[in-house]
Amino acid sequence: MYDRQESDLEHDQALVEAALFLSPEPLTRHKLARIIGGASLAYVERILAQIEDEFRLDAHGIELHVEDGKSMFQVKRAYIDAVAHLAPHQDISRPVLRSLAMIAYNHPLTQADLVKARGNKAYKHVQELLERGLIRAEEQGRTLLLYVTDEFLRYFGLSSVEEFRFHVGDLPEEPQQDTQEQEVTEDTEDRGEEASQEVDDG
Amino acid sequence: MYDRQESDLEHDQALVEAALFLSPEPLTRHKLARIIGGASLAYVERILAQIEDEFRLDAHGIELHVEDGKSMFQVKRAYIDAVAHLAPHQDISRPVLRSLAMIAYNHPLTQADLVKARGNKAYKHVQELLERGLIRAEEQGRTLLLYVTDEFLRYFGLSSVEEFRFHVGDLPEEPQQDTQEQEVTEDTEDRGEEASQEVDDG
Amino acid sequence: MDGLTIAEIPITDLLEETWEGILQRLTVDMDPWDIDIVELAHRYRDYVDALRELHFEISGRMVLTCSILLRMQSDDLLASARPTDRSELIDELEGAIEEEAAQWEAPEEPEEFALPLFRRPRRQVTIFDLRRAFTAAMKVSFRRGKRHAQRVEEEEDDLFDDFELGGPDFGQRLHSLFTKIKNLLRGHRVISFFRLLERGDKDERVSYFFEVLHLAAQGEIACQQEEFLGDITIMLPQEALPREALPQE
Repeated sequence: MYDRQESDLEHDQALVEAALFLSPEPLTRHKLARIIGGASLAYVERILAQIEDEFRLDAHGIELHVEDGKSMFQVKRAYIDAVAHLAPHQDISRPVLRSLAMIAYNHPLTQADLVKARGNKAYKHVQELLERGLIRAEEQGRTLLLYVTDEFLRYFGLSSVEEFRFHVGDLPEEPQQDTQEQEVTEDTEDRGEEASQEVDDG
Repeated sequence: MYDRQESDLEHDQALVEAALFLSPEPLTRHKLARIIGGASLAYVERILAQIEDEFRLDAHGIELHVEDGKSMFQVKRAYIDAVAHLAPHQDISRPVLRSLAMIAYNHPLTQADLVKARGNKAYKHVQELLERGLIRAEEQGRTLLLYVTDEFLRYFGLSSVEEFRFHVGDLPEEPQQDTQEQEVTEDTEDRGEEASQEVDDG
Repeated sequence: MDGLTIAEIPITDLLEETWEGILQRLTVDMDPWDIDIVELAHRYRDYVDALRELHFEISGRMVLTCSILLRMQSDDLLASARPTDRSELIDELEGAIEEEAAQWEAPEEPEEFALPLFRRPRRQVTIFDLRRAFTAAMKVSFRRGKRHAQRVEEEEDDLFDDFELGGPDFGQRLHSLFTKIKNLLRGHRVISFFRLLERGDKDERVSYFFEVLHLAAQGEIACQQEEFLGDITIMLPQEALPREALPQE
């Protein structure tokens, strides 16, 4: 049983869409229920399912993504490379991404080795990556052994860690990269435009 | 004549939707054409018209806003109040924002006129906005002439006051929809050939 | 503006009020059946003056209210004369307000909208980003390693350049440093390590640090460091410890 009239459904669906569009963070069902004006979670889920169905259609370039009970719109993977350069903000900051890349390449990698390579800030990166479920940690003596997770593979659309190594092996040699990339800085912050990448095969 | 196969249309529409979703600023038709991979402007316009139609449906909470050849998604007016708190930059209270919006829209505006329109509480708003550096004041006779500042533009990520007018401006022009039309506002700004119309979708 | 008051009412409070509200607030301490018109007129004039000072718009209605109060005030002062018809005054006031409102052209207000709702869209990172991040991380890591190796080398060089531990020069330097410390301590219980420095650069700091440690180890001086990497206070041993705990030498 739903606590709403069928006739409200369209209105509420539109409201949820507007909320998901505007929010810079994924939204919990509780929060969405509050925005709708105190609806039940089952009702929110019904609305989310409808939105999910709607945006699954091929004519849509974005889709509903639900992770850990939180919902957000995201660009469909098929289109992200062609439009990534438009967004100044990434959902993983550059410094954290660099730590993640090192973990993925060495999979597994000890936290101690990561810190040696990336500096003390890597402790924070590990924390963030653990929270996002992109890596997991196992104790090994006095340090941690870091692995990437299935969620990592899903996020990047990879079938295995080896596939990432394969991608890296594929890299054009460094001098060539340098011309595109302004400069490899000691990554203090992810600074908007630097984070974006022009993809020319768009 | 379109330079594309009909079968590409869905794919391209999805791509444009993804681009509009990800870009924090309005996109020109040229830019969209480049993203699609060198399509004609007429083709881009056709896609935009389709997206506009699609999102006009009641079940959608966002809509396509096209002005001066630039397009962006925005929250439909009917839902703004319910979701505004989710947007970034909500550390200015709604009443103060409203006063600020009036100053920006009329730029410059006398304090006297602002107070007449917004009530005596606007004096306090002016004080707060001056303190935050979002507006500046010049004496003019017995009142003050209020201008928005560069800090205002920076804060809201705008390049000019005109861009602000674009954002708050009218809903997408719909020359074919005479019946829904409420009134045609004469805007003093140069908006090219595209006379915009106020349409209430309430 | 916040500090300004009229009859002890903050002006910011009065600004929130309608004109009737203002009159009410200004007479709040008066007997409602015996309003002191003279005092009220006085307060209201103060209020209007304050607004003028603060560059606030003084509307026709405020001036009118003020003038009516002044007329009432003069009625009261000239108690013998026939008082002005107050309802006539109110009518006049209302008429003026209406006229003022009719003449005024409202500035444009962006309808409903306060300010545009800006978004901060975030995109997923791609495998390209990850690849690029890896290359960048490797470069930085390599540079970091090189810098580290260089530092170790430099530090080793420094050690051999600056310290000839156990050599005659070092003993001489210790002696002159001890003399310097004793001079600086004259009249003081403790001195800061930094008082010893002349240039203050890293080399000098390291050099003095080792010498100070050496003197402390010999029991010539005592040192205290409250916090890690903080300042070191230097004193003579008898200042630092109870006499019986002093080193024997």
